[in-house]
Amino acid sequence: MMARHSPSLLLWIAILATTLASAGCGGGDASKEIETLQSWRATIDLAAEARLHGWVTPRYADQLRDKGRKALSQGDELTSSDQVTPAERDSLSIAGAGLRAALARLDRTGP
Amino acid sequence: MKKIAEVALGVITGIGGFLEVGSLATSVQGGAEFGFQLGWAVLLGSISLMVLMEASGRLAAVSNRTLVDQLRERFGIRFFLLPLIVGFLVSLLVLSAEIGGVTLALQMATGIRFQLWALPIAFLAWLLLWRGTFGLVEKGASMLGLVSVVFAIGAAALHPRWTSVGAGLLPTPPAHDSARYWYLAVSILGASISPYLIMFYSSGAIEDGWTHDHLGINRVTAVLGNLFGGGLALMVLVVGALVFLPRHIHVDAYEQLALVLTPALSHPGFVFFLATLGITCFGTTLEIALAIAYLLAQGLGWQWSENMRPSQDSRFSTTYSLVILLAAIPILLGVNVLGLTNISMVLTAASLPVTVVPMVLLMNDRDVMGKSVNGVVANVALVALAVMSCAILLAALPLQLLGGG
Amino acid sequence: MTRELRVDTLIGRMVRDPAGHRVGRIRELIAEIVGPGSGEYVVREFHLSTGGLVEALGGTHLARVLSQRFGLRSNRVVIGWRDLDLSDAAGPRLRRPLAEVAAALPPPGGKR
Amino acid sequence: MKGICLVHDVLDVQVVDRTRRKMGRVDGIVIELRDGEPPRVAALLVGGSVLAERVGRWMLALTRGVLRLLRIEPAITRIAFEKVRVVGSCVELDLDAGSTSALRTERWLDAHVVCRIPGGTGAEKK
Repeated sequence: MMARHSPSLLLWIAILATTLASAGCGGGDASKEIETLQSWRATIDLAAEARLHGWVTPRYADQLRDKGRKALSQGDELTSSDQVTPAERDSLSIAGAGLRAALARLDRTGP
Repeated sequence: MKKIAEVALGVITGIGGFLEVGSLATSVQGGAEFGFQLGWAVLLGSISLMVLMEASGRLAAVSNRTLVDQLRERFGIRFFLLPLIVGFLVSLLVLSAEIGGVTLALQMATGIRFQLWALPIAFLAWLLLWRGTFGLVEKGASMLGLVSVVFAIGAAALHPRWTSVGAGLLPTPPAHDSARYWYLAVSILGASISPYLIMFYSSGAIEDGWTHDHLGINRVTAVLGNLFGGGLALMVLVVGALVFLPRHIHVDAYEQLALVLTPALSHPGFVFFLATLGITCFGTTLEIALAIAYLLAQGLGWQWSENMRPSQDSRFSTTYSLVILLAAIPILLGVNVLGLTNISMVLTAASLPVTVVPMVLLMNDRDVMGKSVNGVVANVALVALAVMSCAILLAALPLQLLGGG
Repeated sequence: MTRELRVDTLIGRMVRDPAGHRVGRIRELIAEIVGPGSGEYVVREFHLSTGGLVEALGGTHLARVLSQRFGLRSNRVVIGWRDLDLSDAAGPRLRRPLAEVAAALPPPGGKR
Repeated sequence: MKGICLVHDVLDVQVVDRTRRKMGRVDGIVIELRDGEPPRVAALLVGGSVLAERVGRWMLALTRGVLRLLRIEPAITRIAFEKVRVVGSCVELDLDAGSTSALRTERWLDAHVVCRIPGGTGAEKK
């Protein structure tokens, strides 16, 4: 009786574990955060360029700006926490400054 | 000429939507992080889907029963429970992600938060299913889905080195982040080879009354349609590779995706991206909602047809109505749609064995298939696919842990 | 005296011979019409097999395809209705030793 | 039809009535044991709780629990085997689905839900 349920049981466990694992997978280490900040800086730069040429709507640029700011505040949070080494903190600050500058450039493209 | 047009129409409509939330997101992610290197996963995905669609269409045309019918009849309820539950849950997740895709397209276009679009979109989808016919869903979804050709135009405008694109079609080991590489490969495979598509396709063969005479059309549709769909997904990957990779943009949010066509096509690139995302996800929403209702109705022997009035198959029509509502709830609650998309694609890939392995047996069964049993080529392909799907199932959990973040 | 029994719950039950040895699990019941046009069907044969999990999942059919394709061994035993004692549905038994039962029947294989 | 394989050809197969209306699948088969005579194929069963019982005791308990919660009597439709006209890609019966309880849920949903929503009833969609 048990043997017949085992394939479905196994799959269930796999699905459950995968879901749980993905929920628990939050990242959080500094190098990953730096990459994220740099990625968002590039995104905001591209958005500023697109905005300048009128490729995208202001409404859409606002949404990207919000997402960029969210990424920045998450980066800042990690930078000011005591989970990072001083060297990591420096790199994080530089990456954060890059994103902040990009956001400012996007702001200057106007509404 | 008229004949060619007919076949072309058949190919286009037979396959349903070409791109959807999963293939858009995973292909851009693949291109952004690994350039053209993951092109093979797109190719392998479309060849796999080609094999499965051809087989399930042939099964339906020859035996006059859908894949789901056969799974229940041949393997009994104890086994059938597995594809039933797994297929239901995974398709429900994908359905949710598709609704998320439509609502995000609307958010980016209007500035109104995507959560607020969840119920209106669910209602519209439900209304179309309630009032429309199978032909409307099938043809509407595919015809409007042709808007995704914009990715081919975008890719061409960026002048990629086509030899490099071609080189990516052969699998090579990654130079960095191998866990992420294989995770994205599995996601791309999951986005291409969806069980709901196979259920939808084989039910469509019954809805459209296929017989032995349709075996040729079935083959042409499966081959050409998937080459076309796979080709478009590859173009998405190419655009992602040329626009996001040099800028080191990793995709963390759907909002980033809408920039991907702007360097190549400027403002139309933005508009057509949103149109592609919104329309293809909406078309797929209709198809998955139907596929889930087909799965339940066929598995349990209820009356079913999208061409009947809801009152004639009330269990079937109630099922798709409830399913759409259920899938809209996570979006209403503001779930992270990109995360939902990625997890659904990996789970889709992991769920493949429950459909593919029994198919190997069905397609070789003379009681079911008569003279149309699998030949050597189809068998080698199907068995290889079954083995691959089992390997993916085993790898999915470790990859999600190591490469999903 | 008559008694009703569910075929669907009988499937997969282990049949033992009079000495208590395992013979195989019930996988199939063959019914035949009593007289032309009567509409009444009776069970003539029970098909047992010794195959394991694969058969349990897929029924006899899957096992047959598998054994054809990959040469897996799966022994089939055909038991006539007279030889199977179903008075205890949870533990069906042969009324005679397997050797006598098998000799009394044509060889299996003519399923259709 | 001469010899039929009850498991392979009948169990789990789609059941249709004489107008080919789908009324469920063969979820169970009842045979009647008789002294000195071969067991008679008595009836086909259609119904969720029959199905649940085959899956396992846990599923039966779960189904019963849910039904009790919803205050629904479990419906098992018993169809005398004499009513079977053809065994093929479907099990075709010589009766009207409406004369059995197989479509109880379908009719309830139709009367209480579907009929009250515009577009639910009427002729074929066009």
